[in-house]
Order: sequence, then structure tokens, then C-alpha cells
Amino acid sequence: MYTIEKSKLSDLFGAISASCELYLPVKKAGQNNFTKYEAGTEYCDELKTVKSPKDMFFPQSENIVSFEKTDGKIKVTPDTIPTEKTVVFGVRACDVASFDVLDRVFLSEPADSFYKARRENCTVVATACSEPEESCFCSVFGIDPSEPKADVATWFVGEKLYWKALTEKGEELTKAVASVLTEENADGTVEAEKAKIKEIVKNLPLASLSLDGWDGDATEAKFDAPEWEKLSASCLGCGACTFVCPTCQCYDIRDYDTGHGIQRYRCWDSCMYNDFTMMAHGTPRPSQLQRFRQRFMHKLVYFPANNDGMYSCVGCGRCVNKCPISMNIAKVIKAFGGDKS
Amino acid sequence: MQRIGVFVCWCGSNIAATVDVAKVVESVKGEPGVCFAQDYQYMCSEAGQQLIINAIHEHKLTGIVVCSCSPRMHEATFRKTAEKAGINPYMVEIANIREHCSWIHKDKDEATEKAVILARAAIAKVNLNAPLQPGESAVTKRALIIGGGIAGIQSALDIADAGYKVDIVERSATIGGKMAQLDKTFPTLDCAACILTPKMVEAAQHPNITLYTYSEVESVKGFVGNFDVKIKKKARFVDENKCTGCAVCTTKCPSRKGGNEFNCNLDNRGAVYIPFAQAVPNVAVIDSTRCLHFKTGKCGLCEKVCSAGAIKFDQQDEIIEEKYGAIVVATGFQISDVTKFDEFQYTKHPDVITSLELERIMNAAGPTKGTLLRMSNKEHPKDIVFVQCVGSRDNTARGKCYCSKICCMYTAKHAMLIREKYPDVNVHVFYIDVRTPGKNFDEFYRRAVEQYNVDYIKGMVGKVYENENGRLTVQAVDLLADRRIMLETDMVVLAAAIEPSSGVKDIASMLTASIDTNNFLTEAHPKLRPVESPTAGVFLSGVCQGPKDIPETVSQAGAAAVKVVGLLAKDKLVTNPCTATPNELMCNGCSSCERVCPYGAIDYVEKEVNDHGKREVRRLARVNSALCQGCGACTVACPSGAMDLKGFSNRQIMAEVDAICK
Amino acid sequence: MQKVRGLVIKRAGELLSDGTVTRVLGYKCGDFFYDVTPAFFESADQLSDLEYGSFCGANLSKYLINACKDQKEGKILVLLKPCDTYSFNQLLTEHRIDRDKIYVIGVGCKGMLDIEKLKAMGFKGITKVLDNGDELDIKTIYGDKKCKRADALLEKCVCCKGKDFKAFDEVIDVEEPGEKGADRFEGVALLENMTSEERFAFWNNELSKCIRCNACRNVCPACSCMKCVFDNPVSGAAGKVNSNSFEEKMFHIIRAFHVAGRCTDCGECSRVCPQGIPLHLLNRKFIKDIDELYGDYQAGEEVGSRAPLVNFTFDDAEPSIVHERGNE
Amino acid sequence: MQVNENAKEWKPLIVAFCCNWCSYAGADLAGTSRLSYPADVKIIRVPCSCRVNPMFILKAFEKGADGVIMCGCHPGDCHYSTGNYYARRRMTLLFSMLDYLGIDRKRTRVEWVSAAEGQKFSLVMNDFAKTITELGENVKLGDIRCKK
Repeated sequence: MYTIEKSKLSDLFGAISASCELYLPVKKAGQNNFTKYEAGTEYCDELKTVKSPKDMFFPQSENIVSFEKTDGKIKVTPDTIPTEKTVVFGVRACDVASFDVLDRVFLSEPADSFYKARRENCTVVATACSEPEESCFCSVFGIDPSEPKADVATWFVGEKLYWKALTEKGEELTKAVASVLTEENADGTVEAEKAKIKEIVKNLPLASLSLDGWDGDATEAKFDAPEWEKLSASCLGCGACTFVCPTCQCYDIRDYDTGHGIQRYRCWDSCMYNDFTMMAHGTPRPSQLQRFRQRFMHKLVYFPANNDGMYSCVGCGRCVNKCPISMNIAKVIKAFGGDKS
Repeated sequence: MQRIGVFVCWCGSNIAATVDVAKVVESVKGEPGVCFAQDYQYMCSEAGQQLIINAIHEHKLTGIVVCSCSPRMHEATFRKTAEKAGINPYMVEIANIREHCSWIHKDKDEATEKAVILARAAIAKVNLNAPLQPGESAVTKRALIIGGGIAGIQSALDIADAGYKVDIVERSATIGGKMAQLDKTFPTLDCAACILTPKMVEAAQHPNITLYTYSEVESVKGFVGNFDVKIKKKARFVDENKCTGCAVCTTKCPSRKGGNEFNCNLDNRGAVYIPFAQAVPNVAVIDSTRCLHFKTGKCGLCEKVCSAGAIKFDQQDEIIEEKYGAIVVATGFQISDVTKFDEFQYTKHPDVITSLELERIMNAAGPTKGTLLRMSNKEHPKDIVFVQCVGSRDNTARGKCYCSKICCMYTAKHAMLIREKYPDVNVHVFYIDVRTPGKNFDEFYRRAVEQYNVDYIKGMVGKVYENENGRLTVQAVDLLADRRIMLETDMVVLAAAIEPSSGVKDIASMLTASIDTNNFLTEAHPKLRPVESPTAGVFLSGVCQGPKDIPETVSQAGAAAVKVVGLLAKDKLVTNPCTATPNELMCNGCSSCERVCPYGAIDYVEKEVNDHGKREVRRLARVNSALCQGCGACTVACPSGAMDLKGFSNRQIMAEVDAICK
Repeated sequence: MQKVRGLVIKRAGELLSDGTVTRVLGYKCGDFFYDVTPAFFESADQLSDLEYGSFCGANLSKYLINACKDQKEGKILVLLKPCDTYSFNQLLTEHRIDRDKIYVIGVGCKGMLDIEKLKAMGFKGITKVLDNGDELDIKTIYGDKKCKRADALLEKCVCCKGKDFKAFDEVIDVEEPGEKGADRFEGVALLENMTSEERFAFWNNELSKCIRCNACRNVCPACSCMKCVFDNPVSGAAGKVNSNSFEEKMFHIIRAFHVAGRCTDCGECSRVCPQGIPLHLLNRKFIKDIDELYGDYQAGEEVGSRAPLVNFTFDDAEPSIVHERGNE
Repeated sequence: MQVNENAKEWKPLIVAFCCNWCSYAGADLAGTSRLSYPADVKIIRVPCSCRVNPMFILKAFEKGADGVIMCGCHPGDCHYSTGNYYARRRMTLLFSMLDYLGIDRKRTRVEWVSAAEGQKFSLVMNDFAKTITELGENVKLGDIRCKK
């Protein structure tokens, strides 16, 4: 176990960013988002970033290939696979868990080479949630915010940050920044913090959500349920939930005419959009009810069906906070009777 | 994908001296869609056109780009060339490499580079061109004239003489309009009735003209060449075919309390009346608001005295439906409300009158049988004051910002007539400016001043009030002498501003013709199309378009008639194919486009659409391509881009932008 | 507002029972006090879930577009706050909704609260907010807190348009008539007074947060196009993402331009933006320009009024006025 | 933006939207009268200034234009009677918004040029090109992918 004074965090960030790119939660124009560290950047200790850290590995838009026409021939140039070493600091347990969900999609064969490279090049430093909020329900998905499972786990207690490497990558990073850390036997302090967090988590208002009835076999039971109509009635069809969600992984591939060629890029897409998976004949889900149902069925039924029962929700609660009309996965689960309280 | 041919013209040395045409040809060969490119000395020549035709055939071209002079010069030429070769004429685009390039640049490299870019933009556009077909619509060979004053009568006569049917709709009981009320006309001082009534009779007797007097236009639907109009023929309660115009009923009618509009209410008429002796048609009409039979159910005297049996108390309003190819608006004017100018005592003193009232007083058929008398005591006046610009050139809320144009001249006329007939009467005229731009107008005015000693005073009248002796005092300023004047007079005549007739707003909205802030109808172009309304098929005649005197009105009426004849002479109208067209799946029916359309070409229909399997009834914009002129205002007003313009589509223009910014 | 809620439930129940309306469009309470969801209620017994409290900022008028189109029988009762009635009128002006199918209850409002502002004040784990006159009692999992009500108002309520209903069939209001809010153009003027470089930096900072979730567009009652240009592959402007600073700006400029003269300044765009971008500053800029250049105009004040961008006068200002005024 | 390879000198790219009835004809007259203006100006013909969608202007900037100018008939002389009045309002508001976002206000302009004003057309284009050259390359409003 290592420690560093909170007041000396900038030394730590300086040390990390000396050898690689560091991303961490930073408040810009009033909002907390993962941002690249530059000297002077201040860490924001708010619980949640607006966007999840998923665009560390799966950016909102990324160029994949370009085409250029010269002398009647088309030249195809794939964009280069990123090689920068990165560290992302301050990832919460739920977001760490979301990487497992994304890995299922992007690393299963054929693996996505852009995602794979970014994922392998990145060391994840997680931070325990000392003050979980009312919208959090990670415990429902078996995630323990007091004990994030990343390359390095950290805890803010009092005036100190406690640092513990959990993987080889974590050890390596620890070694690289050892000069600014202090070795200290602080298991007692950290254990006490964990116990405190666990107690708060137990009593969170959404902790009573129950996933009974939601699994890979629930398609028939849930698909034609009358609840969907009421739940989706006020959905605006925007993509706020999708884009703040750490596990949503749908994308579109588009071409952009640069004037001197075509740049093909991929970008996040949202199943809530009315042009999602638009085909020549139209869209397969013409109503908002169908699109709304798709999003939740995917997270709670189809994804577990294809991924050994893993849900594609980690209970981060971002959608609870950000949906313009306050409709969210917690309300969906409850509407189907999933509340133990 | 199009198969595009690019033809680069040398224009002798006009282009070739500054633009390396061979390089342009080489550069465009790699552009998308281009499968043929060639330069030639004179593309517009017979040989050049043949070269294009041959290339179209040989290379199976679907679109062509001509890099040459301005499209304003030869676009039509090359469209015809394309048509001759069997491709749609709208598959031609011109890159203007002469006026916009070779003629203004000296550096050959620079000019060549620009020519290539302009050619590329034209190629990008042609790639998105679609064949366009001009539409056709039939023309109903009948015209409608709204308003039966001198403007309407003149237009009707001219159109009728050209051999077309014309209907005149006039809301009062006779045609003739304001001119019939006038005594004499400037600058010749001939009698208005003497020159007008023959025209009225001619109109009534013309085999091609139908008169609908005491009638109003109820609704107008349709568009140029195909207007469907409903005309309401108001009940006269007199059988037009039986009435002989003997006027016995009008003298016997016991209800005589109401004013006589023809004499500006300076005397009274019966409830059954003929507006004036030379009325056309010379048929009585019963004013049901005044008739005792309608009020009490009794009386019926007129019915008893009518030997022709023409009185029909049970007559009903009648709706006539007719189709027209063209409509002329000739709704004329009215005297604006002078009661708002109370400093002149118009509402309080009977000797303060408007100029039109003076016309009636001076007229032999008027309330005083043509003798100039004070209306207060029927005595001969010694002094008369004329006040100019009452309400004209007045930027305040009660006035009109414009010049009424006719007042200076008719005041000079009045002054002269009075001095001629009654040399003992002193005439004073207060004016801001005397405006006499017209043939023999200034001479006329100078005669009033020099020969008839009319006292013209530059200055405005501030106030008029009654003296103890019953005469009026006029308080004014003489601007030239820079002094205040107190003038005692017997009569004050106000040159009230003229304004478009009441009801013109309703007519304009029925016709979707636009009106300006003063309610004058707007012309399609203030200089080049002054007798056409922006709405195709609607023409303007007389004062409804702006203040004017009789000769101007008559000439405009003739001009409008020629435009109508030009339209009716066609069997079919070919419509501009570059019109706006809405994408039904994207249209919201929000009405933004309709509001900016200067031609009233857009309306809305409730229509079922099939939006990818979802069927629903939506409110959709519909463009009448016979009316649309292709300006594109609607395309930008439309937020969703549902409205697009053929020939200049969003995609085409953006493709040009892209090509230029490459 | 508890009192208004009671009256609304009672009246809505009556109107449902006597068949005047068949549906009620209102707000449904959620797990916390702040997470109300717009919802339809189809019978009197469902109304127990109807909420009308300090977090009912959502403008319900846009839902009427779809509700008027579905084939369901009967009228829709809708709850509209004074400011919402402007949007309602604007939708009527644009023929997007059918007045005959709608029964409007105007509900009184003393200003709605902004959960984001409370969070920004540092309150964590908020589970309940009690309205206590000028003060708020805030219950959180980390203890009870207090703050001034005025400090937690939504931006649109800070600049309240006033308590007049511009459209209604009946009104339920127990609040004292209030004053109009602060000058809504203050924020715009502040930016106008900056230098061009400062403004550029400000907007770069704000708009770079945009994740192009389209929440601002989809919630906007003026953005009621069947198909948005930004979703239309042939419009030349389609895009799903802000791939760079140009797209961020393009989307927001065009969106603001398309609603210019039609925007009632209902403030929904700013309220729903997950990244807290002050989008109202764009719309209000257009409104301020329109007011200054073409005369005061409030969209939705009057049904059928002619929006400034589909109107003109002969002596309108020339575009060069932009180049001549203010700071470079 | 175009780079003249030989001179290595930056040249601005200016897009001009000209109404068919007045300004385009004015440009023709400038040509006929041999009144020169920089080749950086490229004209796109539109039926009326009211056809110019703000999107076209932003599109031009996106693709690398350094300045955009729109020319129409003088107010009161519109071939379609009212088109330029609508265009005037649209452009005023658009330009004001661009300025509000901190984008160089001088990169956009509206000029009314009649078919008889060849001289004015040439003067306007010379002046606008000079302004844009002084402002330099447009960096605030372009898509980075379009840069060469």
C-alpha cells in the first residue's frame, strides 16, 4: 500500500504524465468530464463525470480509413492504430465494470483493432466512491464501489490518497511513479473506509431494485408487455441516456467528403434515434416504443443471453441524472415489479 | 451516374488569350461523370453546336457543361442544342469563364486555374441535374374586371375590342365611378360626363362585355388562366329587364330622408333611386335599408306607379359562377376621412367642404343646379379658401405619407372655373408645393395665377373658425412672406387625400395579390412590370395601384388590357419548370413557406402519406407550378428542407460550394 | 404547490369522469422529488400518481403534436404553466396541433427548481426537496440541508415571462400573481460586451462539451420537423456526432437559426442539456437582435402572428449593421 | 484555402452568391467592361438572394472558404419583388450570430449590386478580397478534415 498527500496530487499526475498520456476527471465550463492532463489541470473529485470513460477506448468519433482518387485510381489508407501509452485516473467501480461489458463486444473475435490497442495501452487507476449518491445502484449488479477492480485501486481518506496496485500493469505504473509515493501500512484505514462505503451502499434508495425475471430467457415474457407503452410514452428519442451510458456500444460508420477525398469514420449511435439501423426499406423499429424497448431489452435480456448472463448495465445512475424527462432503467425495472422494498 | 460532356469555348481570343483552354479540357477529364471534353473556337456557332450534338450522340451523353460566356448570353442557345440532340434542355449548365474569368484576369495561370474551378462547379451541379419538363395549362378566354370606373371601363373596352369576353363587376348600381361625379376635367376643362358617358354606353352595348352592377366578387379560386370566381349579384328589388328607367318611382318614393351618395350627401334621394340621369344600366334600385316596405311591410307606392311591373320586393341575392383567364383590379379610390382634421371645422360648419363636394356644387346636375352657393345659407360667396394637402404628404397617424397627385391640378381647375364664372369671388389657395408635372399642366396652373389672379399662398392653414357674422376665419402662415395671416372667407374647400377604396384588402387577399402599407396594390416590378400584380394573371388598372389622374389611368388601363390580351391570346401557358417542390414526407405543414411566397403559389392540403409503412393524414404544402416563379424564398423559410427548388436544389448549390472549395 | 396539485387532481378527475376529456397529460412522480416524468393518465384512479410540484419544469406542449395525431377518441387535457402557453400558441400558429382536440388547464407556478443547480451547490445524495416558502429543506443521504429557493430556480424561471396564461380553457392557480423575472438579455449583453476573442473562447469551451445527444432539439417545441436536416442524409448537413469544433458550431447555429423568430424562449434546451451548455444564450441572442432590429416580438404571444423571419419592412436594417456595432 | 505551390503564397478563397437578375448580371458587366477583381472570388449563381440558405454559407466555411459574400438586387428592385427583403433579415441575423460566436465578422458581407453596376461589383470584390487577405486564413470556422 502506498499513499500520497491530497495536496501533492499534482506531483503524482506530473509523474504519470511524464511517460504517458494521463486522463482524469476535470471540470470544464461547469461540467466534470475525463480530460487529458496538462500541467496545472485540476482533478475534480465529484462522484460522476457526465460522460463515462468509455471514450478512452471507444471514442465518440474516430477515423478509420480514408480514400483518395488520383489518376483514376482509388488509394485506400487505413488510419493508424493508436500506440500511445495512456493512464486513466479516477475511474469509479461501475465504470471499471463497464469495461468488461465493452470487452465482450469489441474483443470477441474478430477483435476491434482500434479498441484492442487502446485498451492494451491503457492502465486504469480506479477510485473508490467515498460518497455514493441517491442515483447509484451498482450493487444491484454485484459491483462493490468500495473495492474497484482495476489495475490500481485508490481510496481518498482524510487528507490522503491510498494507492494499491492490483495487476501487473498496476505494479508497473506504481514503480514508475514510486518516487512521489510513500510506502505505508494502512490496511486498517482502508478497511474502515470500505466498511463505511458498504454501509452507505446498503441503504441507498435504489439498492432495493431486483433483477428477478430479467435474464437471457426473458424475451417472450417481456417483449409484448403492456408496460412498454406507458414507459416509452414520454421518451423524446434523444440520445442523452445512450451517450452518457458507460456500456452502450452501438456505432455508425459514415463517410465525410473532405474535398480532396473521403474520410470514413465511426461514431457513437443511439438506438433511441429514429434513423438507427436505417436501411433502404426504412427502419426496422418505426415507433419510439420499439426503440425504447430495444434499449432496455438489450441491456437486460439480449446482452445476458449472448454473454453468459452478464447484464449490460452497471448501475452508474448517469441516465437517472441526465434523462431530460427522468425516465431511466431503474424506473423500467420497477415498472416490471422489480423492487424488493 | 451522369455521362457528362464538357465543351470549352475559346470565344476566339476572348477566352483563349487568357485561359489555357487545352489545360481546362485536360483538368476536367478526371472529374466524376465526365466522359468527354473538348475545346473549340466558337461553341455558339453552327459548327460548335453541331460538335456538341455529335458528341452527345457518339458518347451517349446525359448532361453537358459548356465553359463559355455568361449563361445570360447563351444558356438558351445551348439548351436548344441539347434538345436537338435529344437530351433534356435542363441538363445543360454553363461555366462562365469569359465575363467572370478571362475578361477580368490578366495572369494566364491564375485565370486557367479559376476556369477549371468554375468548370468543376458546373460539372458537380450537372451531376445532380434532373430532366425538367415545363408544365402546360389551358387558358379560359374570358377576363374579369373588378371595378367599373373609367379604369375598368377602358380596360374592358380594349379587351373586348380585341375579341375577348369581359365581365365587369361593379359594387354600386351604375358603372362610371368617381369620374361620373366630376364636373369638368383638367387641363382642358371639358365636361367629364360628356367624355365618360359615351364610354359607359359603349361598354353596356358591347357584345363582348357583360356588366354585373350592384354586384361584388365573393370568392376567387384557381390561378392564372384558370380562375374560378363567384360573383354575388345583390338584389336590386327591381327587374333589370323590365325597368325602363322612366324614374317615376324615384320621384314618388315617400322615404326621402337619406342622403344622395352621388351628390356627396349634399341633398337627398328616395329609397328607390337611379344614381344619376346617365346611369348605366339606367335601372332603378331599391335601398332596402331605407324603404318603408322593408321596414314596415306597408307602402309599396313604387310598385303601384311602375307601369312596367318591374318592382320585385321578393328578389334575392344571386351567386354567379364564372371562369376567367385573367383578372384586372380596377377598384379605384375614395376620399380619405377628413373628419380627423377637425381644425378645419369640416364636421361643424357646412361651408367647409371637400373638393369632390365642390365638384357636385359646381355641376349642373348637382344639389345647387350648378350655382356656387354657401351650403349654410344658400348665399353667394365673396371669398373662397382652398386648402391643399389635407392628409396627403402627412407622416402622422391621421394622414397619408404619399402625395395624392391630382389635388394641385383640380384645385387650379376649381379656382379657374370659379374666377371665370364669378369674377367677383376672391380665391385663395394654401399650398405646400404646387406639383404640375404633366402635359400642359404647368401652363394650366400658370393661367390660374396669371390670367385669373388666383391668390396662391405658400403655407399651411392651422385653424378655421366661425365668426359672429357667420363667416369663417382662416388662420394660416405665409411662408414666403414669413407672416401669420388671418383671412375672412365664406367657404373653405379641402383637398382631401385620396386612398384605395374600402374593400380592396378583401379583394387583394382573395387574389393573393399583395398590398403595400397604404393599401395600394403592389406591382410585380415597380419599373418593368407596373401593370401586373406579382400574382400571375392579376393585372392592375387605375388608382388601386397608386394615385393618378384620368389620362394616366386610361393609359394604364390600356396597358393592363394589352397584358390581358397577350395572356388570353395563348391557348396554353407554358410554366417555368424551375419551380419549388415540397417533399411530402418531410413537410410539417407549418405555413412558413406560404408566408414568404410573393405569388400565392403555395396552399395546403390534408393528405394521407405513407411514411415507411406508417400511414397518416398530414397537412402538406402544395405548390401550384403555374404560379411559382422559382425565386426560392420558401426553400430557406422551410426549416426541414422539405421545400426545394428544381434547377437550383439544395444539393446542387452545395455541390457547387464543395467543388469551389476543393 | 401541494394545494394546486390537489385541485388539479380533483378537476382532472371530474373532467375524465364526465367525458370532457379522455386523457390527461401531466407529470408523474418518480423515486425522488426531482425526477418527475411527463405522462398520460387515462382514468381518475391513475391520477394519484400525478405530481405537480417544484420540479415540473418540463414543457408539455410538444407532446401534443403526437397526441393529436394518434387515432384515440376524445380530448386531451394538458397542464400548462404560463410560460408553456406560449409554446402551445406557437404550435397552433404552425398548425402542428389541433385546438379542438385539447383542453388546456393553466396551472399556476411560482418558479420551478433546477436539480443541477442544487447539485452544483454541493448537495450530494438528494432524496427529497421540501418547498418551505422562500427556503428549501433538502434531505440527503448525508443529512439535512437548507438553501434559498431563489438560488435554485431554473434559468427560465429566473427570467420568468410573467404569470399570464396566453391560452387556456380554465385556470387553476392559488399563487399570488407574481412579478416578471430578471432581464433575460443580461447574459447576452454580457457576451456582446466581450471582445471577439473572448466570445470565441467562451463558446469553444461551452460547445466543445456537446455530445450531440440531440436532447436540446428533441425537447424543443419549435423543433417539430418531420425530419430534421441534421438527420437527413441528402440535406448536406447530416451528422451524428461532433467530430470537430466546426460541427459543434454548425449544429447549434443552424438549430438556433431554424427556430429564430419561432422560439418562445421556453428554456427547455438549456434545462435538458446533459452537459449544461447555456443554449438559451443562442436563442436569446436572436430574440434580442429581432427585438432591437425589427421591433419587439414574442413568439407564441398571439396565435397566427407572423414570425419576423417570414416578414420584413422596406426599411429594415442592412446586414452591415453587424459589422458596425459593438466590440471587434 | 488554396496554396499557390510556386509562390508559396497564401491566397484567400472567396465564395460569392449572386442573384441571377442583378448581381450576376453586374458581374457580367464588370467582365464586359474589363473591370478586374481578384481571381480568388468564385461566383455561384442563384435565382434570387432569398435562395441563399445560411447552410450554404456555413458549408462554404466548413470546406475552407475564407470569406463569403452575398449579392442581390437593391432593396425595392427584387425581380421577385420581395426576395431580398427576406434575405436581408436572414443574413443580418446570421452574421450577428457568427459575430456573437466570436467569428471574424468581416468574413461575411452582403452587397446590393444592380445589373448596371459593373463598376460597383468590381469595387466591392476588390475591397472584400482585400479585407479577407488582411484577415488571413479562416481558422475559426472550418472543418479540420478539409485542410490539405
